[in-house]
Amino acid sequence: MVEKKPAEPVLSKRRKKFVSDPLNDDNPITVQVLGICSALAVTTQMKPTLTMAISVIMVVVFANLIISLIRSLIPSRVRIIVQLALVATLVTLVSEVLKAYQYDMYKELSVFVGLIITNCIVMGRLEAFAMANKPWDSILDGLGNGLGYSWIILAVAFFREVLGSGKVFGWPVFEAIGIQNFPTNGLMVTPVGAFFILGIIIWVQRTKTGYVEH
Amino acid sequence: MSHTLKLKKGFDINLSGKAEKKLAACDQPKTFALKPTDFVGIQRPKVMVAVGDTVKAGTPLLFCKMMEEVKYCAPVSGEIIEIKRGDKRKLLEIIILADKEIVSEPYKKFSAAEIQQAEKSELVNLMINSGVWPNIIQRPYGVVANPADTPKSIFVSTFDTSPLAADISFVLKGEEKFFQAGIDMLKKLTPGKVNIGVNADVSQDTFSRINNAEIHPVSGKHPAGNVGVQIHHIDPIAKGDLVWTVSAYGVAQIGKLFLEGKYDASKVIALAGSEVKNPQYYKTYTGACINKFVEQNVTGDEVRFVSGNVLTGEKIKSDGYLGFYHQQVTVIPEGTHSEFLGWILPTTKKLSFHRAFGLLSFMNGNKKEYVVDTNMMGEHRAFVQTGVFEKVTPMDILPTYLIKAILAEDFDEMESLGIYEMIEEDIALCEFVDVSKNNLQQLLREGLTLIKNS
Amino acid sequence: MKFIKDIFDKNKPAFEKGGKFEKLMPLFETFETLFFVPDHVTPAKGAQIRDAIDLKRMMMTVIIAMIPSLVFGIWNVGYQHALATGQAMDFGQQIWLGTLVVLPIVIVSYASGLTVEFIFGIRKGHALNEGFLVSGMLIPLVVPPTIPLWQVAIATVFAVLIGKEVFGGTGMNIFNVALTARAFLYFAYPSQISGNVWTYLGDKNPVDGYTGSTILAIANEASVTKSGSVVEVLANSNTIISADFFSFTNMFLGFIPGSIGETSTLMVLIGAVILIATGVGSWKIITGVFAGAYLTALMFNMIGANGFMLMPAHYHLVIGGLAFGAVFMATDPVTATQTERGKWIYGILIGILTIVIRVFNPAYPEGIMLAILLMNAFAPLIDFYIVKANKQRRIQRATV
Amino acid sequence: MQQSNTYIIVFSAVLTIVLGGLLSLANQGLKPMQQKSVELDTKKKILSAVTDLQEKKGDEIIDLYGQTIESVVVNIDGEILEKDKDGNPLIAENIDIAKNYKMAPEERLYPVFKYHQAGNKEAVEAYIFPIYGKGLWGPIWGFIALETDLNTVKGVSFDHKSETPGLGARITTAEVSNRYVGKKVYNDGKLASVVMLKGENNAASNLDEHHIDGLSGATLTAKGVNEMLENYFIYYKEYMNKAKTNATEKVALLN
Repeated sequence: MVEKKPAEPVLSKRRKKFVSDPLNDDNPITVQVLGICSALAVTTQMKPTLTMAISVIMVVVFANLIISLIRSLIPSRVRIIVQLALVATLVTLVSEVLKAYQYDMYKELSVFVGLIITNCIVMGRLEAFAMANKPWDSILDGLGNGLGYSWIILAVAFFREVLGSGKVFGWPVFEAIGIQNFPTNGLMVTPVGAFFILGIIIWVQRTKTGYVEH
Repeated sequence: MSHTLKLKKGFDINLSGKAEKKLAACDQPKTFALKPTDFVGIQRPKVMVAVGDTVKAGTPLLFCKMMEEVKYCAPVSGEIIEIKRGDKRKLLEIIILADKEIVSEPYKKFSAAEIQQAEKSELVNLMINSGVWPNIIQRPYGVVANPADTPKSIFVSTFDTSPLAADISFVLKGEEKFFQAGIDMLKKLTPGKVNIGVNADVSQDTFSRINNAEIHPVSGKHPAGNVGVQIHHIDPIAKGDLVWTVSAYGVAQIGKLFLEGKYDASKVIALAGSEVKNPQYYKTYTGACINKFVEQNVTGDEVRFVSGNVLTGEKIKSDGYLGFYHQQVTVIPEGTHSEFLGWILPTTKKLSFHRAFGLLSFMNGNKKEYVVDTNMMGEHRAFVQTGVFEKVTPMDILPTYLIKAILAEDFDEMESLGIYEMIEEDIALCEFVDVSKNNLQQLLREGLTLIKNS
Repeated sequence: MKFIKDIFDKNKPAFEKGGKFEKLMPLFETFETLFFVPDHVTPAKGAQIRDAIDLKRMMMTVIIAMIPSLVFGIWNVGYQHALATGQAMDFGQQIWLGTLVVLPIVIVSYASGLTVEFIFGIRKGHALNEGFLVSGMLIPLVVPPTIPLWQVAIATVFAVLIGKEVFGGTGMNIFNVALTARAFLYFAYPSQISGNVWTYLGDKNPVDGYTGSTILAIANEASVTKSGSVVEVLANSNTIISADFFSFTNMFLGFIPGSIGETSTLMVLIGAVILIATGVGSWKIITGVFAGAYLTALMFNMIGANGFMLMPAHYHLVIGGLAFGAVFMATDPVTATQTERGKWIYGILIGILTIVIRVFNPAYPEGIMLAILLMNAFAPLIDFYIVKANKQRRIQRATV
Repeated sequence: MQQSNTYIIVFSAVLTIVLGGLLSLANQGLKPMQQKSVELDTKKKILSAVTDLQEKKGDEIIDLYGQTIESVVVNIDGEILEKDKDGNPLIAENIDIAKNYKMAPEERLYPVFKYHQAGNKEAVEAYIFPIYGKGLWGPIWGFIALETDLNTVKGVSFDHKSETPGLGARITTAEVSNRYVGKKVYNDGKLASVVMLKGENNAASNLDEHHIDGLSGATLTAKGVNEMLENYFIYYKEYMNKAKTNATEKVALLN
């Protein structure tokens, strides 16, 4: 009788790494420098940023899952176009849902949701991971990268909203602690401000991890 | 005689303590040394003698394993008393206790006419074995020339514009015939021209009457006398080119070898500098120990003895030895003092090429002689470009960019920015005026070494 | 002087390796070298003597050149205050008031900037670089007297951090530090620095009909609202104070509202003379900026599509920060072009751009700031072509 | 593994059908919600010119709108239009102001939203007019609500595309829009509009009922706002005159 190999735990150490690595050491934005465009454009406030973050997580997780499921069926010659078609479909779905239930966000994010299609993080994960790994692993990988992207843009948005508008999720923090007329920083409202915040995050992160550009 | 080359850029460092044009009577030093470190190209010296051996002037002492045919010979006759080595057994000095009467190795004599007719290979052979060959320097890199090469031309500069430099016309007085013979010899080494740079600012220059060579009058401030500057304007070096340079003294020495059949290392040197009581000329031999000349002849306790001039020379001890290529010993005050608010107080006493606030030396006119010590006059700083290097470099070269290329170890940039045209002495003035106090000569050598070894 | 030396010598061991304050060595060194030029001597090989110049002296020269502008600026703050509030103040009171306003700005600028520099100096273990001595004085001179002090602090920290340290410190920065601070203020807190009400009023009310706007703001608006020629509008502004408040002479001499150090073209020119005479500032850049600006303005005069274009060309040279920028900012050796020929191109382009931005960009009246920052970014490119030409000459020479 | 062309074609076809189906399904399924969202968005904006909507939810707003707003479309002469050129019924809420702005003023359609007491169409409380113009960098637009005297400003709301953050962009803040409340449009029957002054913190003596404090550093955006308001007061002049007469008639009738 062939002894069955014991099944790998659902969250084995190896799998945990799929989620944890992209959060810091292999962060898609700060280390791989992908998805910068949306990181600059949508991060003036936290609310749209959160919407964007959730959208990206959804797209990358589902795209990873589906591609992983049908990976053996996809003809290799047309795999990029297949991935693109799938991502485009998912993005359109997200966009439609937003339009129906979160119209404000839909208006604000408008073109940037559509641009998830060209977000290198999504296509990159499909090509680099989902095409060669099992569905569950792919889900975790997608989740990890989605979260890695999310926390960075949320961090950027946090600073931009606090400094640029004096608010967090639209809630006036400075008035709440008794500071009236907090002088908002106009630079933070412009994309240039996002550049600086992102730059500083990358700077701090690289100083800590000792990462060196090769 | 061709058109006068007028150089506008540059800076004369006018120091006090110029050597008076007279030969002082003085006993010859007891010891002489051959310092392999004087020859940039020598990487693996092989000593051919041992302590206790007796040698004659012109007896080979060592050669470099990279270029075995060229021999470096004893300047005087006597006994080898010490072979000094430094870290990692690096050969530093071979010291000879000189005989009272100098005896020379006998070499074959030629008449002026015979030089013209003799086989080139025979002449070269004599040169590389007798000790005169290291006078021939190859550009690029500024290393001892390889006898197997053929240079596109040969350059001789007959004047020295560096601070307190020995007057070459004075030093070579009476040696014109040897100089001419040397030029005739050099002419045989190149299919191109032998170019002689003469000082256009001095009338009746003895060197402008030399035959068998192209005479180029050059006028201007330091570094107009640098042979590198003259090459740049007369027959520049491109990648792959080889040019040889010989000092005026070297030419005369070569001529003397052929006409008299001996390696004569005797030379007239200048002892100069603000700390010398009686700055004047001395007749001695290459590699002389300087103690005889400076003893009782120096004021002040804290002084620095420099073999060579203050821009490119080397610090030596009071009983150190004169460098192979050097024709002067300069004595200046050591600058181990910290000056209160020295970075801002206005002064006319400090020499400066700049005119920044408080640096008023430009008001003194160019006749004033300065006493300058060895203080760095500031701290080393990050490289700040001020455009001043270009003002003291009379060549179509951008020293700032060249230095940056060296720092970046970018070979292509170094090449295209003209590193082949420069050696240390050509960038020395930049090092002097540098606001950020970088050691540019050392840096340039590192760049040259990088390229040479690549 | 001996006793100061003794103090340093006595305390030195504590800062040396293994000492109690080992990490603070850069700080100690900075102060020590401020009092005493160190006793370092030249290395054994190479140049045995060195020029008396050092970076400290160069930077001090720039600061000295700025002193006329600073002193005049201090007085002008008081003078403008007196005019605007209709008070009678004598010269001493004006200077005193100006000092009370300007001195804190200078102190805040230096304190915040030097703190950042020290932190980085200590982290990297090197002594303080003199570069900030100049930037720290430039920043107060390019801001209006009405600037809140905390904004000065934030802008300075931002400029040193983002404008300099991220590029690797002094000598490596691409953008002029003081201008980075100014630009930061401009984009971050535009309402304080966009050219309206630049006269220090304190708790007093201005006299009726007084406008504290800068000339650029007035000129700009006049051209957009098409309310007659700029010169006329200027002549009709602030007539409450004097009929020729905005006359050319007044603008040249600097008896007008504006940034602290920028109003007086005359004082700036005195600074320019100092910089050029000492060879610290490039006369090519300064001349280039003025020439470029003047010629562009002349050309616009000929086109004359709006009131601003029709403003006499020489007006452009005395209003706003053009002169100050040309003399003290454009000549920053680190961020300017480094080749001599490049300096001409760099200066002239700054001049042209300044006028173009002033005339065509209604939102950013101060053209010189953006023009210099933009050309800072292009300076390496200009140099690249000049250097390339040099290399080309070398190659061609070889084939001949 | 290299699949055959047939396989690729079949695979692509299946994929296209599956994905396309998915999309059209979603599109159909979500359409009602989306339409409602768009509608809500427009109505919210109109209402916000007269009331505070912060507490209200989507459905409540739509209800409130239905109860309190009556809309008509007029032309430059103040005549009420029922149908457009092609004979389709005109709905004020669907009119694209930006598109209309590109036409000559005489050809434009001008929606008017009448705000009345809930359920009682006669008891008009305010008139809301959409406005549109040019700021410094791009278009600016908004709504202005006038009280029944068609003279007193009841409220405004502005929006913009690309004004300078911190300067011109401040027109969207409540701080700025509140400055308009209570100001008068006409001075003795002559149009005086409400003008934003130059610079901030103007002396109180300058702030009469036709002038409000300006925006420091955003004189040109303020100028755009002023022009926009004045233009639209002129465009709606005929309609306003008619409405005023009606109102007085009604008052007379009631008396």
